[in-house]
Amino acid sequence: MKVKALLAVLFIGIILFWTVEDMPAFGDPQAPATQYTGKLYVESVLPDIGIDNIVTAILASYRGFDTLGEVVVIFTAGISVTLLLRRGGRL
Amino acid sequence: MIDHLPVLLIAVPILSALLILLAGWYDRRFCYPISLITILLQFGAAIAILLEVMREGTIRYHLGGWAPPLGIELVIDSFNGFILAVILFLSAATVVYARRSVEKEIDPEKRISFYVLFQLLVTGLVGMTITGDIFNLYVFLEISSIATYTLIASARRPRSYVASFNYLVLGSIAAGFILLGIGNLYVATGTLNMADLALLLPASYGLATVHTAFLFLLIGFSIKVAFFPLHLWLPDAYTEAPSAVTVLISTVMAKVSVYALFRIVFTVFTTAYVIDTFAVTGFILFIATVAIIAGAVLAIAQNDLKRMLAYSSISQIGYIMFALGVANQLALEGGLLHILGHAVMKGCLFMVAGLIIYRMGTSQLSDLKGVAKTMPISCAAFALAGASMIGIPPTIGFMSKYYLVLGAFEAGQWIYAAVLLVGSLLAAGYIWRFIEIAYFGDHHSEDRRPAPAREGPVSMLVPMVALALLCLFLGVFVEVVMEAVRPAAMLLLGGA
Amino acid sequence: MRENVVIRTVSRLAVPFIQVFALYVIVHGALGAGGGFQGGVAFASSFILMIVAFGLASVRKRLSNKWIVVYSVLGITIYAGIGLLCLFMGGNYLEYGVIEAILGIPHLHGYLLDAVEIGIGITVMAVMTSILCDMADKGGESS
Amino acid sequence: MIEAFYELFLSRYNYWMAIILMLIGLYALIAKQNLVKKLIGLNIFQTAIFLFYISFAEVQGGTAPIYLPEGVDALYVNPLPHVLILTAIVVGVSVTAVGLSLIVRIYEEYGVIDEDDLMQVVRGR
Repeated sequence: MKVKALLAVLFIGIILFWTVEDMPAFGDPQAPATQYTGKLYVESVLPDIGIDNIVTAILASYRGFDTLGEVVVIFTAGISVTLLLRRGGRL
Repeated sequence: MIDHLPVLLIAVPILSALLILLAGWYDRRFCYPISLITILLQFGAAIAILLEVMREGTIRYHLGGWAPPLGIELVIDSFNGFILAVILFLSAATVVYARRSVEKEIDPEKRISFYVLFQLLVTGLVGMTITGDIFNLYVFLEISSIATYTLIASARRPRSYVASFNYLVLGSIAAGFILLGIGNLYVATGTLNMADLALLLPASYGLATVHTAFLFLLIGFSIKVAFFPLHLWLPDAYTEAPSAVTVLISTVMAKVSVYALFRIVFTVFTTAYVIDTFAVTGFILFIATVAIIAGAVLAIAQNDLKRMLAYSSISQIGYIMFALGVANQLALEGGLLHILGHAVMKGCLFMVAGLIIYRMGTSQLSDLKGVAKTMPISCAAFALAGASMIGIPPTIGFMSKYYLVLGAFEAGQWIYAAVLLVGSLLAAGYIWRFIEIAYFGDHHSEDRRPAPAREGPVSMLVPMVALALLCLFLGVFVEVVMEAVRPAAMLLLGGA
Repeated sequence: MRENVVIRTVSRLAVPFIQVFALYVIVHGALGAGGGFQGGVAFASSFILMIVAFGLASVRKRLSNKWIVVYSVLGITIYAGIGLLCLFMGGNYLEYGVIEAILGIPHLHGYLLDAVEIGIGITVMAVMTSILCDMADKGGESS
Repeated sequence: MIEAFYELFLSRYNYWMAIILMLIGLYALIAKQNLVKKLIGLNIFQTAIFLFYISFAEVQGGTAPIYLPEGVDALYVNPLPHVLILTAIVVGVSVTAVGLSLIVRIYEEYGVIDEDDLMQVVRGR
């Protein structure tokens, strides 16, 4: 088991190590992600929505559907734990 | 309101899940009708959307009015419109079937949570199907996964906890890999929208980041669809889950995971990428054939009906992945047809298994001798769906395999086409095993008489028989289905 | 569990402050670092402290299972309901700008974000508390 | 030589840290026998992925993505990964909660939380 686990981890590790050289350097302002959507969001939150916290603006407005899904995830988890652990009661 | 149908397909069921909880708190009997009505409404909406898509072309819905790449969009084209109709049809069939089965298997006070989770599972799967944003896909994947982990254990049998936990561990690894792949894609391109990714990715096809992203998404979704060497969670999960849940996850959830994999391989990355830049199709084809053979051989070796069908699922997933490996028009038509066909026939077979458990309390093959005498309709349905599984004409199973073989010929993969036929023979092996025991096994020769059984309740028989007949009708009137499948396969290959 | 005066006194003092801070975090989401999830979890953590210090029964007394269900449903309903409201006002789902344009109140968009964050906070608080209570509950005496 | 070393390791040390953590978590998840330790491994794995996301959001000299008062010229880090990870954290918490409750039930049913023992007990029944 230990050997198998080590092999699996090595396999994943090699794939991951292979990636690093093509990643943008830490804090690189020219990285595609920062240049494209990152910049776009920073520039458009204030005129579009007019609140200070960019993260909240994206969380609740631009990607509000993700957040709805996320609330549903935690609701699902709550119901799941209730189903699995609670004895008696109505649920 | 028709413009807003895509989002209502998700938002209304979420609210309805909440309503099930509140109404169930008031009176437990309200749960089932609400669930049934919601899923039927969803099915109706899916049909309306499919017709709209076939008439007007792709529907795009910008959530919050924000155009991508800033916002999230829902995209329904001919491919996922088809999948959407298939999964909601099967969900509707399952929910009709579920009522009596749940009454038997789930504790009364757990039924409210059960139906809430059932609803959330279907909603999550619908969300996975129609979203056009790759991170949104992950969120809905997690909604459906968490609901599944619990639903598998919802009968509260000791073994089901272990099966569920094993699935949770593997499923979380898969989800982690998918998240990692999404992260790599975002690093390489700076966007999360699938259409946008497809536009931006070719510029960075040479980067290791993109290759890694592809590998991680492939491995992650392969775990989710139980593609052969990564199938370890599947037999236990399918066997230990309550019957209704088995039907739902073996048909709907498996198909949606396959859909997501196809979507990522063919829409986000393109055929050009998987065939030329990072040639994995040959490898996938090889593994798929191994899956077909190994799954079928393992299925023959089982002594439990449900477990046998679970291994058969691994084999059948191999057929669908075979289409991915060949990746030409005919094979993809066959693969999509097999998504529909396998959902219908495996749904029917698991419904029979569930009905046998409902009446006999066991699914050990040795206890089922002569069951056809007491449950003739179920066994006839099993025989029909089993014939489709083997691929006897004119069933849907034959048509899909026919197209797969044609596709393999066109690609010049003669040997692999032969493997498909061997797979069919092996399928005949395990289907025949049950048929022989059910029809020709003599229960008088045993000292121990099986429990007196009779045919199941009507609400369980009707969806089962409907699915069995559908195996036949879809095969006979396959041209009607091809109307929807052909443009979908063309879309996957990058055509209009 | 043996009663410990120090733990009880400190908890009694700390719980209100934790809860006020959690509310602050929730409503402060639009202006600075904060938001529904963080605030909701902080609020639920005050209940953990109560479970540790006073036992499960004291939390059950303040927040019974019925109210947990009501709160967790309420939170998502606020969120999804605002989304549907936008739909009825003629926009897309979750298009808050439409409500702002129709009602003509400036900065309503930001306030709606706050409302959504409050919804998230309520659900997270209720669900987290529910998970904790279920895990802490050994005897099955829940109502 | 030193330049290549700098390019690969020092300027990208954040990825190395995330990857090493990821592998530790993955190893614990697969190899550990104790079910609770498996979940701890899962959490390490997930947290490493979160770290990976947050670290590629960084921009040299950037500040937190909350607008500074008008007139102050500022560079902000990429806000999107923060949003995504806020979502992913909640998902991680939910999975952990479900996993822990499954472990509780397994322990109540079989009295073991060790994987090998568990397999023996399950087969024995």
